[in-house]
Amino acid sequence: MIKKHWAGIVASLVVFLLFLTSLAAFNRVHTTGAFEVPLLNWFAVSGMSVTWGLLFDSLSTLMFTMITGVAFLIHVYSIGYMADDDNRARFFWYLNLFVFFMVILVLSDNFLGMFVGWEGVGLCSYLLIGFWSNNRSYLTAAKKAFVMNRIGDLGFILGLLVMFLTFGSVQFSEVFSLVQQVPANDIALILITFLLFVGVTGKSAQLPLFTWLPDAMAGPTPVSALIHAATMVTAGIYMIARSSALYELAPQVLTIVMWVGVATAVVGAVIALRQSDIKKVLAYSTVSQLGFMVASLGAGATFPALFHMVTHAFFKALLFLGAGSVIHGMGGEQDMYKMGGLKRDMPLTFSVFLVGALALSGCPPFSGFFSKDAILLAVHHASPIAFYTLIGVSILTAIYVARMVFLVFFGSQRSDTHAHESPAVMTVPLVVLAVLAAGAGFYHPELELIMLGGTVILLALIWGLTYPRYAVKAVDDRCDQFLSFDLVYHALIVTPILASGRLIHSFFDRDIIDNTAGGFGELISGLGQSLRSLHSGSIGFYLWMITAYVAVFLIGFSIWPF
Amino acid sequence: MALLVLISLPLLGALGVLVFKSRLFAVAVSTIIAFFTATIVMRPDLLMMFPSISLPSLALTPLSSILIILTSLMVLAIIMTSEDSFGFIALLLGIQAALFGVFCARTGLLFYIFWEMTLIPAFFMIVGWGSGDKLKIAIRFLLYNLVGSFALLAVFIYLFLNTHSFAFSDWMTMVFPQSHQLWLLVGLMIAFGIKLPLVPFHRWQPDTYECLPRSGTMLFSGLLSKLGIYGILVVMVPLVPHAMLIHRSLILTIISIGVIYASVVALAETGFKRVVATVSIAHGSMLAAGVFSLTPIGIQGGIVQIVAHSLGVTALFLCEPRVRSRFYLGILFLSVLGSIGLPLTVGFIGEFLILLGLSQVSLIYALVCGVSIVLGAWVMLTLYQNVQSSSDTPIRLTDDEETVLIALVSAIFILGIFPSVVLL
Amino acid sequence: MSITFFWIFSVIAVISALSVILTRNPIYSVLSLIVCFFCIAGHYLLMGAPFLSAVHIIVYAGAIMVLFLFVIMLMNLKDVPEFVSQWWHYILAGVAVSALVFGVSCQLFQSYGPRVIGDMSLKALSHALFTTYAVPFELSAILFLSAVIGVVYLGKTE
Amino acid sequence: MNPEFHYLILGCILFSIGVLGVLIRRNVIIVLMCVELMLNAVNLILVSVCEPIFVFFIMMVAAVEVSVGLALIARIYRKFGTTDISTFGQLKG
Repeated sequence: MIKKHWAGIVASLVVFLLFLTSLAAFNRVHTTGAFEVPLLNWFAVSGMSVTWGLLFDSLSTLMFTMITGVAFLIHVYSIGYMADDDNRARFFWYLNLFVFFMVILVLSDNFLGMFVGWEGVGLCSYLLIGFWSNNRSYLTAAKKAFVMNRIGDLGFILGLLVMFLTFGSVQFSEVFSLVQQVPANDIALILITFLLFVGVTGKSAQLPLFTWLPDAMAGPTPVSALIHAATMVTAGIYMIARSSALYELAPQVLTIVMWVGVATAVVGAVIALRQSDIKKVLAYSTVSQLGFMVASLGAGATFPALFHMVTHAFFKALLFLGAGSVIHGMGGEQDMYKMGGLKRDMPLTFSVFLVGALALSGCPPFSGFFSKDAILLAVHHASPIAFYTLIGVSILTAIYVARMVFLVFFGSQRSDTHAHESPAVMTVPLVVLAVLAAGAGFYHPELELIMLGGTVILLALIWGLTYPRYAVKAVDDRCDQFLSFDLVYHALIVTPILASGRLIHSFFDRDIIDNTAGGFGELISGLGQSLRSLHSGSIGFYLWMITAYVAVFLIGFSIWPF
Repeated sequence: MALLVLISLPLLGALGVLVFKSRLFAVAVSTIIAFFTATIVMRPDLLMMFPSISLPSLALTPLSSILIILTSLMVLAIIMTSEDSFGFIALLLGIQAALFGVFCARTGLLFYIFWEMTLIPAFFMIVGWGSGDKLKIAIRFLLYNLVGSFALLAVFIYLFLNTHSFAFSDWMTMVFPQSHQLWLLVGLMIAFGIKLPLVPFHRWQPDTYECLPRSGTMLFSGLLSKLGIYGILVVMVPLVPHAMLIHRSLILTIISIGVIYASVVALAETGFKRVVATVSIAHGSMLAAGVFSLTPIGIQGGIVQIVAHSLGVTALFLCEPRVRSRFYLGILFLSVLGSIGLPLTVGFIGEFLILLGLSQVSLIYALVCGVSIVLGAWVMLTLYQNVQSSSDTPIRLTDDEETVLIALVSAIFILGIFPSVVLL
Repeated sequence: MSITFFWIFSVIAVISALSVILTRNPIYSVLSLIVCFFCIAGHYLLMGAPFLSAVHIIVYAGAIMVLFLFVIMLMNLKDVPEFVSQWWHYILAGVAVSALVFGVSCQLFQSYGPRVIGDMSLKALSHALFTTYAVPFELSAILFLSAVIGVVYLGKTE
Repeated sequence: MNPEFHYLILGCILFSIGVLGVLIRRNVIIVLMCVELMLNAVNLILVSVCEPIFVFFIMMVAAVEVSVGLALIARIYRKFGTTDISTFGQLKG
């Protein structure tokens, strides 16, 4: 047992130790305040230097604790989930590496260090999405995720360049103190915040760079839970929250941020309505929920965004792991239309999944209700239109969640596979997460009775109305290509780039450059061919030529006015 | 005097290799050279045992110190992993001597002689050990490079006629008229642009890299292409700073287009070596862009990128398709990461500084060159995945290759975390 | 006195040179060339270079011309057409030679000026040969050696 | 008139005769002799401007040239049976 699972156990223990550290740091921050741990002087050029340290303050320790906590649970879950995979050790290696980079991301005391973690988690995401490397389409999905993230990262790094040029530093402390002297609406500031936000759209799967996230579901389910739901994709939220001092001074950019968030929330929710793959539904749901958080940040409300990020981490990880348990039980099947009636076979999974689903749809008293409520309130202050749009998205959320639950757990069994409940090593983390997803909201028990009542009535209505359609009849309304941004990107960006590559390769390189260079060669060799006839081989003729040449040369020199 | 010894050591080594015909001897010689180089650079005071003949025409600058250490280590790596015959290794050592000469030369005459001295062994390497249509490729290589050399020679003759001296110090103190500076700039651009190579002078490079045996490709990409950027740094920037400054936006525009051009072409290329070669053009152009930004940070970035690209591309070529063991795939992936400039690799420091330098000129250039980073990631990952899912080749990595690869990849990461070694 | 000798030597030299190129019999040509060389040796004497004069006679008249004579007699040159046959060749040759003379004289007469009369004695010559020109002198020895080897190789029957 | 000019003119005349001979004679031995004549014309001028060392070296080179040249001619004669210059048409690549 231990021999078989040594890698998972060691990896989980490491993360658990990290979790304990994070608790200690959390405790210390809340008793004595923020502190820093210097690491190294990274590099110094022309008066600009980057020193790298770890910054523990309430924001970073919150992230630290959440990441390591969720990561620990998912590591434990993975021991069961990956039990039969031959490359378990490599899997846990990548997973640990991911946690390392994520910790670097949230704890760094400067933007460049954050960028290291930012790209590092992207790398681990690549490795884990393409973990089953025998399947070429998984590899393509991994590559897509990495490249699209890199587009965002380019924005991030350009933002860092402007920041370097404006403030001469990327240390949080220096930038945030210098920014106070910058006048509001300063163009550099707008540029910095906007470019950093481009980075966020990549990493946190916002419009227009969100299409990699659904494809990223190619990875093992624990990866989707950890990286593509709970932690990595929230890095963007963390980054905007961290640099809120900058964003506050650039209200135009905040408006953009909010509307991008709202639009993403809408698009994600609409697409999720028509998916057939359980993980794709959850992925688009993640996109949509990230849109909520970004919208909240755009409305200037950092706390609700972070709050929703934490509760989302719990309930979405729970949902993914629950889905993973279902997939595991169904022997790898991901199509919801081939499931059905699983609540009898997998009662424990069903109950925790239901908790997660209710939390996601924002049902009181689960955590999702409180955090979403906080976001809606904050957005209401900023823009009523955005507020009503998000209310609509919440309704859509409830619909697709209900559809998913009904299709998977209710109705009749639609395939021959006999599902079985997962082992304890997988269900215990599920239960822990379910408790967290249910109870995390009480951290912030600001109740508004209208909201509470309204939500309960609305949800009851939705679940009641969708029950016959999906639980009883299981209407097949799948449309996996629904609102496919991928097709558009492929037609407008990928294909033209590849085509121009081939064009340049065959036309510019071969036809123009080679022919120009070759043309010179032809010219010279043609000249040589014509001069060759002078090379008659007759000595007498050569003597004549020598004489004539010397004569011409000498006369030329005599006449030439030197 | 010590530098004279430095330059002649590889030549003696080449003779020895031809006489003894022993691989161990070749490795020993290049190890000795590497130690000697390190001694010269780290502890110049230890060299007092040499007769103190002062040779003003040879000297070490901080930049050339970095480059000769890089050269000696790379040649050691190449010889350790080379499967080619002793004639090849002798030529390799000959090129090493010429490279040392170029990096130490402080006069135009010596610079030019050593510059040309690299071409002859390189030509014979292609002709003797290449594959495919090697004679044609060798001649094309030689013609392209000779055009560059001719431009260089013309510039040097002009400089000699105007200063009556070959010493760099005399050249650099001279101020030339604006119109002449422009011509000097054009000549030097051709000379160094072909070597680097920059688009549109790049067409000799992919074929040559593909044709050469692996060690040759490592040498050409890792070391010989660095001559171009070294020339830009040592000759062009001090000589015609005003003309460069005046025409900076034009040059940067051309180079930026070249960066994108090469990256896009790399997407259309097939075959391991050709893809890496084409990406290498993009990297080289970007490196030049950093230098041509004419900002201290950009130039710094260029220098870091010399080391980064040299290590990265050598590791990549060493990783040409093999039996897909876990070690092979892992090390190939790490080399790919080094090549796409992931943070914590030295390539990241270089690219970041280059972009910073460019953004001091204009953010547009940084943006355009940055796009090539995205495209580069695309190309390199496609390449990696093609290797990952291709059919097996029967050749395994040998122990020596594994050692060298581990050393190269660790250097990439160690320098990425502690880059101050390669920052001047 | 020396002027008289100058004219005598000059006239004989030009006449014998012309007869070198104009006589049909190669033997006569060789003999005329020997006469011409003697005259040139006389000029050297007039210019105060007796050693050169002696060397000239030994090398040219004594060795080279004998070699020519030897080769000519060795070969049976009966039916060799001695002169070019087309008439326009002569015209062309005349034009070329006049152009050459014109060009050379333009160049030489511009740069030619009275020089310091140097020491052309044997002592001065040999001193220069073994100090300043020691290396070319040794190199010419190598040249001779290679010539010897070359000639032996060429003369060897297959 | 400067006495050196006399030698200059004499040298020029002898040189021209040599060139003329090279151009109008067909016997390769005579052509070689005309080359010797040209060399001597140059020697004469050099001595007149007091450069005896060069004369000395030219003589050496001339001796070498003649010996190698005659050896070549002998060889050619053995091969073709003639020394007529217009019959040698194979000196090309």
